[in-house]
Amino acid sequence: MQEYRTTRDGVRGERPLQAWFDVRKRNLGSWAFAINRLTGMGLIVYLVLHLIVLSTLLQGEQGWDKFLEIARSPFFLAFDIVLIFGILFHGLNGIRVALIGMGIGAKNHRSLFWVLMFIGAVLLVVSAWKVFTI
Amino acid sequence: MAERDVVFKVLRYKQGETVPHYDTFTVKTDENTTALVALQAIRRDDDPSLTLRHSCHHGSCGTCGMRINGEEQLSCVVNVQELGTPTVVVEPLQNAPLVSDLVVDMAPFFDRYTQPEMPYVRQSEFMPEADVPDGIGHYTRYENCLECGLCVSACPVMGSDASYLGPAAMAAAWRVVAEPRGSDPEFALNWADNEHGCWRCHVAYECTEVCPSDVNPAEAIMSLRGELTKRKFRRVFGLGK
Amino acid sequence: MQSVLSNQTTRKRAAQSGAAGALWLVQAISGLLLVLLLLLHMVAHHFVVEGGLRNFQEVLAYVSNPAIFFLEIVFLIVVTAHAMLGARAILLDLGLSKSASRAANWGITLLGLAALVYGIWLAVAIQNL
Amino acid sequence: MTSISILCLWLFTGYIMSNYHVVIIGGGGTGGALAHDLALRGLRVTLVERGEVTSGTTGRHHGLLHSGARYAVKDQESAIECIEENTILRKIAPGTFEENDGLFVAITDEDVEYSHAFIEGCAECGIPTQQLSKQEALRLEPNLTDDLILAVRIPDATMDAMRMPLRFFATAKKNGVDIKTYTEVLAIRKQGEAVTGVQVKDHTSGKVYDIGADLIVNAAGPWSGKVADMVGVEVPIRPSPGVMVAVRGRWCNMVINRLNTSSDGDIVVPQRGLSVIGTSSWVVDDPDNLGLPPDHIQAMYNHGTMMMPVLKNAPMRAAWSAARPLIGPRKADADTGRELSRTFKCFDHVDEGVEGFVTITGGKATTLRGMAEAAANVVCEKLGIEEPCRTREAVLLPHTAYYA
Repeated sequence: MQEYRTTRDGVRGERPLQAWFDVRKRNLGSWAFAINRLTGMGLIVYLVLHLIVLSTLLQGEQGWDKFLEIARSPFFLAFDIVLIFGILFHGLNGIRVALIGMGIGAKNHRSLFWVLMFIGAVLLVVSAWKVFTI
Repeated sequence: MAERDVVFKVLRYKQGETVPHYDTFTVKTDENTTALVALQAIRRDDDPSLTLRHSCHHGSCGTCGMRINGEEQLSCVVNVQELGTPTVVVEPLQNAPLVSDLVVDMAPFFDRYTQPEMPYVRQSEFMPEADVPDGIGHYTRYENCLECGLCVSACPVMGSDASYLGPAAMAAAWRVVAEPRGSDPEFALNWADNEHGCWRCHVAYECTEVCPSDVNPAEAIMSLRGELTKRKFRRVFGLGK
Repeated sequence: MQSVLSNQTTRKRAAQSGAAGALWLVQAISGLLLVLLLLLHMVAHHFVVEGGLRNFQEVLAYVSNPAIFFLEIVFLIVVTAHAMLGARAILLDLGLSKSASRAANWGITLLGLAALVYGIWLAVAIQNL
Repeated sequence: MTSISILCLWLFTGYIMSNYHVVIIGGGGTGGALAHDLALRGLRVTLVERGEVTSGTTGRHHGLLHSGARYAVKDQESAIECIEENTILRKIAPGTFEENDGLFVAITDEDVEYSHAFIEGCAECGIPTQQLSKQEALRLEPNLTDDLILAVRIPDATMDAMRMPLRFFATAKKNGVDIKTYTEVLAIRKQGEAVTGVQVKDHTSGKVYDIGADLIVNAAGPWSGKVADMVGVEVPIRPSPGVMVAVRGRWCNMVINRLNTSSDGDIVVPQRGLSVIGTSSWVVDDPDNLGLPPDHIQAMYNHGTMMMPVLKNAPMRAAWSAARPLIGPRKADADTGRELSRTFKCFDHVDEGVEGFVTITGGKATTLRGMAEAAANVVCEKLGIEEPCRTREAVLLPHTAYYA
């Protein structure tokens, strides 16, 4: 169902926020955009957390080791996989967006997407294996 | 003939109301009934106050665009029985002011679309092996764009930015760059080169997905980006013009 | 056919023409750089290290390498620029008013600078531990 | 003193004149062109249309700018109208047509026989022709059948059925015509014998209100019989639908016509990436309920394929019906409507005891401007206005100006 809001132009059907993530009846490009935006927002949050966490180094060896302990817990490692997924998707889809924005492969954006996602899937599996075995 | 009753759930709205509602109608369909013909039957037999736009009935004029089961389509080429749903939900296009029922105000669309000035008869690229009759410079044909607004309705950016130029207008701008025919390609490029122009696109390709006429606005927007980026590189590195 | 929208705005837009494209280009190029830098960052910090993370002493030793220090600073600058441009794109997509989007631009710039200052201070402080 | 009263009289009549208000019922090509014509003659015009403009017959034809050749043998009045208007429209609506010309193709001996009368008829009507051999025609249109014997080139063109008339609406709007779409006429108001206005319903708001008028023009095409019923006069209109089929693929650049008497499936018009095959013909009572006989769709394919075999396997994009407003006795015995003239007529219903009510109907898209001129002449004569028609020269605004 459509959503309506009253603007100075009168009533109109539009979903300024939902439109980013509402992928019902939508196609590959919208999924890519929605996930790209989600992972982007996630990565910003992670970046802030990362910078804060590094400040524990200033508290000397003890503070850092406490963090290392948490970071090596299985829960945290699972979180690492989510993070790596986010990085891979955002990065590889970003390559696609940058390329077609420069006029390269604009016709074949779908195949480009799937090739990059295949690379991403392989890298994700390899990194997951790395994360849990290292 | 396979006759079948199909329920239509149609969005209704009249000037002065604040919230639209839905009415349901049952329509007899056969295997040739299009969504548009069904809606015209509703207007004829059930409710003469139902408003909708239509003209050519074969996907050439672009007036009968609407959201059918949540997808932007030209209702005149949507076969009702092939939709396969027992209820067909019909809604007006998004990202445009609602006039009444299935009619939206196309003025904001055309306000963008007329710029840059765009000839709509172009050189025909079909049958290159054919001779052109004496006295005729070259074969011509109409531009693909039907000005139907489906792309604008499907675009996820349109609702976020009231000033966004939108896919149809930028596709037209790219046509001017690709084949100027007396219009000014520099103007077209500059026109699209801003925050509300080709740089705003998020590459969801929905415009291209819903386009009923192979215009491929997404590629056009990316081509504008590409051309502008190329020029930027040339300017920075002092290559060529 | 000169319509109102385009005539008024084209001239205005011509003045800021290029800015939006330049920002997009920065976003794209920083993104591509990040793919490389992040690869280096991940491999250097985690994958070549026993246990995936350096202990306190190892971190200090690692960062004291001037090349590494330089690389990390570059990484910080690029990632901050990319993140802030991304955040800006999201904010603009909220359909902000003119004044609100100007405020958002300033906010984003300040936030980015703050992150840079903090990051560089942190890196220098760690090196001096 | 005398001079002052003359001045007053002059001012008064001037005031009255500029305020003659004409209401046009029907937002098709004829209504749009008439609104444009009357606006240029300085009248105040309101046009009411129950749907979107061009939503009836106007937008729905195959998009042919007739050279008139189709009628050059049997209906020379229409043929001459067509070639005249063809020339004028190219001039006042530049950039609107695919000016690719048309071919009449002969594929049987009977067609060849007909070609003599055809070329002669065209000459009589002032339609330029150029006879082409099979080889010459195939070089222009490689998809024509190999059965082709000869072809005749004539100045047909392709129009966009909606956007060409939209230019009239755009220009009329710019010149002050009040175009009220989604506004349906419920009743026509009369005082004694004279019509005084219309009662309308605005379907966008549900409001019902009156519009006063000095004169009402019924330009409702196939619906003009229904409109005339509201004031109790008879308009001899025959809604005569035809089926058209649009197939995917642009299989020709020129308009391809069968070189014979008018019959089903005798034309292929290229439209963007589509080719439109037309047209069948029958007669109905209700222009809102045309139906779409499946056998007519198949007939279009069959006949189109005779001229261009490639159409046989071209996938269908759409099939639809549109009702011609042909002039002929209403509700007569059903026939095909083929024998009815394609010319137009303007009726002043004063003889039937109704003053201030004029009907313009018949005709075809190509002659919309000419129909408007004829109707505007009648309107001006009735109102005592002496303004010449200016629509032969006035260049029209682009179609996009209608909405923007």
